[in-house]
Amino acid sequence: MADAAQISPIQDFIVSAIFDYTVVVDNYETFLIGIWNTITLVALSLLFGGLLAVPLAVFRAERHPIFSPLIWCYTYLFRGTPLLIQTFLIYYGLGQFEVIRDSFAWPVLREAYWCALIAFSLNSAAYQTEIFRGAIEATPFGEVEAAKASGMSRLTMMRRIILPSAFRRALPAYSNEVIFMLHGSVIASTVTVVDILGAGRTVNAKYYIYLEGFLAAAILYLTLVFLISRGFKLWEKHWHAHLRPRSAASPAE
Amino acid sequence: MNMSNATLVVEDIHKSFGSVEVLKGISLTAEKGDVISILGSSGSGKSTFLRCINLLETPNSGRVTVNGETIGMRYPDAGEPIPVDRKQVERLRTKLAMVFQGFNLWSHMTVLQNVIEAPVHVLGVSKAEATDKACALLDKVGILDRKDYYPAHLSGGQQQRAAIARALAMDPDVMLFDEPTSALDPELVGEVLKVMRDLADEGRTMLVVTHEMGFARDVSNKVMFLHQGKVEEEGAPQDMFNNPTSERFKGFLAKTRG
Amino acid sequence: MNMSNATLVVEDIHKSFGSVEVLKGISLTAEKGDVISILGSSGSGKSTFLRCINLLETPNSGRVTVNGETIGMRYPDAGEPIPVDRKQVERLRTKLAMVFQGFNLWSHMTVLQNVIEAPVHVLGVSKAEATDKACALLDKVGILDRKDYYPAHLSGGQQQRAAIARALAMDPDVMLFDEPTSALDPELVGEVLKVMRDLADEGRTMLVVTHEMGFARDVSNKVMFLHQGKVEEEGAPQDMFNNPTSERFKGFLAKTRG
Amino acid sequence: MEAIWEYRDLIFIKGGLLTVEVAVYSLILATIFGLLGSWAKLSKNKVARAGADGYTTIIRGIPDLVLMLLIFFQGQILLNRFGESTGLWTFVEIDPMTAGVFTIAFIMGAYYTETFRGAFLSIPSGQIEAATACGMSRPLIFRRIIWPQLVRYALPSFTNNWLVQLKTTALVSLIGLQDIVYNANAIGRKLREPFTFLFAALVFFLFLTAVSEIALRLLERRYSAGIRRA
Amino acid sequence: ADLRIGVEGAYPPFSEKTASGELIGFDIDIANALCEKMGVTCELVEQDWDGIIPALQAKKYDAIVASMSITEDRKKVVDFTKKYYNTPAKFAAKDGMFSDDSPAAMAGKRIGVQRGTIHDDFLTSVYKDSEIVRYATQDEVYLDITAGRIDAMLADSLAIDEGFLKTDAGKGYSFFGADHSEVEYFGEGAGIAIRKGEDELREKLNDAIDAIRADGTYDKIQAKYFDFDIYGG
Ligand SMILES: Nc1ncnc2c1ncn2[C@@H]1O[C@H](COP(=O)(O)OP(=O)(O)OP(=O)(O)O)[C@@H](O)[C@H]1O
Ligand SMILES: Nc1ncnc2c1ncn2[C@@H]1O[C@H](COP(=O)(O)OP(=O)(O)OP(=O)(O)O)[C@@H](O)[C@H]1O
Ligand SMILES: [Mg+2]
Ligand SMILES: [Mg+2]
Repeated sequence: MADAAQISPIQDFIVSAIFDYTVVVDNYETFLIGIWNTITLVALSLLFGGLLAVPLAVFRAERHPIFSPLIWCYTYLFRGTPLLIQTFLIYYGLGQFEVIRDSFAWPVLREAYWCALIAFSLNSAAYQTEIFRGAIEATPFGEVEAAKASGMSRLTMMRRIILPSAFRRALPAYSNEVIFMLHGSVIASTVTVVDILGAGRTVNAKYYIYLEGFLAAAILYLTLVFLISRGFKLWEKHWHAHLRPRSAASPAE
Repeated sequence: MNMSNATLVVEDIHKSFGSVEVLKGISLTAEKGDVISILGSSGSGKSTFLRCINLLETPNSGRVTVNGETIGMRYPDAGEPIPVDRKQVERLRTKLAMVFQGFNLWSHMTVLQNVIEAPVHVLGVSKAEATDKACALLDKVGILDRKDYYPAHLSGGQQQRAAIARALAMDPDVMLFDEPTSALDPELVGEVLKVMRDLADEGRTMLVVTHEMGFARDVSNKVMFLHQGKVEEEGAPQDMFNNPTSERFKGFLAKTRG
Repeated sequence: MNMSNATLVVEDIHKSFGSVEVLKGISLTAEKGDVISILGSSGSGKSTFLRCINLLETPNSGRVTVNGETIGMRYPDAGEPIPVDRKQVERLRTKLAMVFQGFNLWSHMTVLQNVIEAPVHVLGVSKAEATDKACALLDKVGILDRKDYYPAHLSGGQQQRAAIARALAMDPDVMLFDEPTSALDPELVGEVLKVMRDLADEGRTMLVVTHEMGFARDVSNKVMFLHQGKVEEEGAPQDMFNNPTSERFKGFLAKTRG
Repeated sequence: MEAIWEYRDLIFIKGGLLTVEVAVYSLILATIFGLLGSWAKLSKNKVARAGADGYTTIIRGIPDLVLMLLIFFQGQILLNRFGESTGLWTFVEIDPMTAGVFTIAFIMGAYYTETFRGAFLSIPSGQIEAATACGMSRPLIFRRIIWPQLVRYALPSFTNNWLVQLKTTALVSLIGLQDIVYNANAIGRKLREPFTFLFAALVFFLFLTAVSEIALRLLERRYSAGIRRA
Repeated sequence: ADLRIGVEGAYPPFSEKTASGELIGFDIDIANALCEKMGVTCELVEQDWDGIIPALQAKKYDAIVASMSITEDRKKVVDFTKKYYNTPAKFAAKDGMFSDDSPAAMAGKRIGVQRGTIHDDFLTSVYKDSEIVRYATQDEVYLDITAGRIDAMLADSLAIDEGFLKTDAGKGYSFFGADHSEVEYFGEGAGIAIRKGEDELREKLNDAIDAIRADGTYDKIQAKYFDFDIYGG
């Protein structure tokens, strides 16, 4: 009997920590929407951010006299302030101005999803610019000279030699950026987007509970991060064949 | 100066870095088939001279003429001279293939990709054609079996042979070599020298900066000795090695033999 | 074994790494003023032996006695032996100063700070007193003018002399040297050997692992030759170098002279 | 603009101060977590190593806001239940401040773990051996030899992490802590001038980042005495 | 403090914050009056609506005075006192945009609502063909309806009236459709929520509600904000 009395509080404690998975299963559709929104938000903002970042990084690396300082200001602004405020500024802030509300951009800006996407893309572009700039600047000098010596124009050299080799070098830093972007994407839920966390919050509010929605969200995010890391490992293995030590010498493919 | 059928004519090149004048007026004429060895102690300006020829360094004055076409330069009042026409420079560079001391293969491409890169993307040759030719060249330098390796997975000698194949793939009028063997372990030097010897036998026009006296003496038909940015002595190898006239070249020979 | 007035007595040290026995029972007695050179080819266990003496490695068995005080060890049923009293080990280590091959100066401190660090914080000497003494020692090893430099800004020879001064600052009973010159460029070896010679002349007790045969022969009064974890031959240097008895030592001498 | 002036107290003094407070408290705590984590990762003890690995994996896997919400609500519940069932306490409050500080520290601690681990591995092991050979005790070695170098090697990555941490504090507004973001957002909403107020908060953060960047660079210069530069 | 009370802070005129950060509003005054009647000292704790019940469970406070409607669903997780006011819910939108509020009329439109409220439940169950946009606070709903991100909103009629329509920003917007007070969705009015099983506290609060209604305190507070009786029938 003494044993039972000792065990019960601990059992009680453990039981209280277990969550009711049925509310998650019952609302799986909400979570599916959340997963879809999170994945598309992250993927699209990385894509748009990347498209913006490549030319910016090239200007920065080439120390363009006019653009380079401007781009520095841009990256400093976006890297130096919280994504939360950036997103709020675009979502709530821009609506303050009549001119914007009346402008052609409003159909886009009135959608929470697009606002989040714009904020995330601009933010990610700033981080990606710095990543690519570092990678471009780390291109071995001799490889650039060899390209020049074989008569390549600057554009061809950038396109064929510098960028491809920079992208490969940037890969490890890039995988971090992808994960940070995933972390940052939860901010979408604060501007009415139903992302994974938004789905968790909706479910929580529906049943007046606190744990299940958040915990389900946490597990989903954990899974996504795991998949992303795995994906990048494989990609790196493929793409970094040229960097692996000679002991692993093997033909490409 | 008679430049009727000279492949490469370099006239009176001057080059300073900051206030230090590194090249003090160097000229050179290479007829088709010439193999010219450029000797000189460290810091004498050999690399700089070679790099001025294909404008990897911009000379402060002087003229470079490839196959009768002179590279046009503009001399602004302040600052470095600038080529008049970028495109012209790029085109002439394809005629002057360079092989570097440090190989400088593009590390993200396989050997084959390295070799076809410039033919396809600079000359506009079709990929299939470039590949056929590349394989032939790789076979010639003896590393066809390594064509799908990345540079990092090759020995130095193999990398240098790949770099030579890459240069040959452009069908250059002149090959420029900057100490192609000095970054190699002694055992690997031989294989690269052999390839260069074969190229010379084929009648390729070559400019070779080298410390390999054997190569300079046996393979080249002209030798040029630089000292402190000037040509101290030049001539046919048998004359120069057997009867060096300048004190400095005598000293240089003594040191390198010792 | 007579250990009446021996400064350091090491008895029957055994040491294994994993399943490999690296020291197979080594003993050594150093009287005051002895300079003992420890020779042996690479991998014979010289460093390991030295490191066992001040317990940087824990020997599996054997005893170390410094100035009559034996380091107490406990031998648990499973796992490595453990010193009975940490404090005792720390105290005896101050008596056995060690100079490493790689200098191991503390890079965030100036030379002077390196030298006074242990006297002030381990022995509890006042800072002023430690500084005076440190300056005297730095003067003795000839780098007093470098006392405010950081290690990274010194040549290897200067760094090693600073390391010797650091060791001397503890007023040790025995100095342990592990190949103090082998990480140095040939030109710098001389200056360190000179300092060590001076120390020997002063009557310091020293154990020196070295490849410098000149030092072993001319400066030390005992030589010990290790082979595969055992003492293969030991004795006075003139006997050993002139009439080596063991085949292995003969071979070793032949190799190092060649 | 006048509106900002009118609300300056609430935004910059109360809110801004709270932001700084959260950042500084969580920095101290995160540093401790980081030191413990790196110690565990480098220790010979398998359990400690596995624990530290689990810690950093979880943190890397779950977005900070999700963790913060989990700890703010569920952490409190677990603490209550545990207290009740063991009879040790009936209620220990986790106020938003504690929850925010603790969560941020817990999250950033994982990143500092890597910072300190890397820095520790950069200290040449020979220097520690030399200290041991001088008869220094382990605490003395840590204080005199390891710590000063740890700081030096850790500073660059520490600076990066601190800038991330500063920005992470903005999230405490979402668990009801009235920091600068919360106040700027709430007042902006009420006065229907969200842009004006949020922009003020943005500038405030820019100011904090700039100041800390300058300060840390100076510190870095001080601690890099004796490093040979290329 | 003897008693900690959870309030919301972004739901004018029931609760909001002044420039100096002070909480004001009908809920706030009621909470303070009740405490005074019970003779206990109180601390008001601000909490966003969607965490307001979880935080009660987590014992971050002991009672919620935040215009929370008493509904069957909520009764499953918390206990309620008797109501302390009851006003109907209503839709609002730009003048003339909608003529009636039937689900058919609003199909395909975006309706803004505060997440986790009875209004949210009602919309979710009845307006299945409309897009429902959920916000953490009611202020955000107002912000987005003026920004044009949503077409209509549903909330407590008083809250919309006092918090939005009567303000500058609310010009050009008006109520439309019927009063909604269907008991199955909207319950029996706003009550004070407490953790389950704390009957003693509930009885004390009930007595205090009766007491302030009886001695005129309630009317005084009501008169500060409204020009009619909000206690309801
Ligand atoms: N980019 C540069 N800026 C400044 N000085 C330079 C530069 N490149 C070369 N120099 C200087 O010009 C001189 C000639 O250099 P160069 O590399 O041409 O010599 P070299 O004959 O090739 O020597 P080595 O046999 O060592 O390669 C040297 O004194 C060198 O320091
Ligand atoms: N920590 C260790 N773990 C495992 N093996 C070790 C360790 N330290 C040394 N050994 C092994 O013990 C043997 C003796 O090493 P030790 O360093 O004592 O040799 P040495 O005589 O000093 O050689 P050298 O002249 O190269 O310094 C070597 O085979 C070495 O590989
Ligand atoms: Mg050179
Ligand atoms: Mg050794």
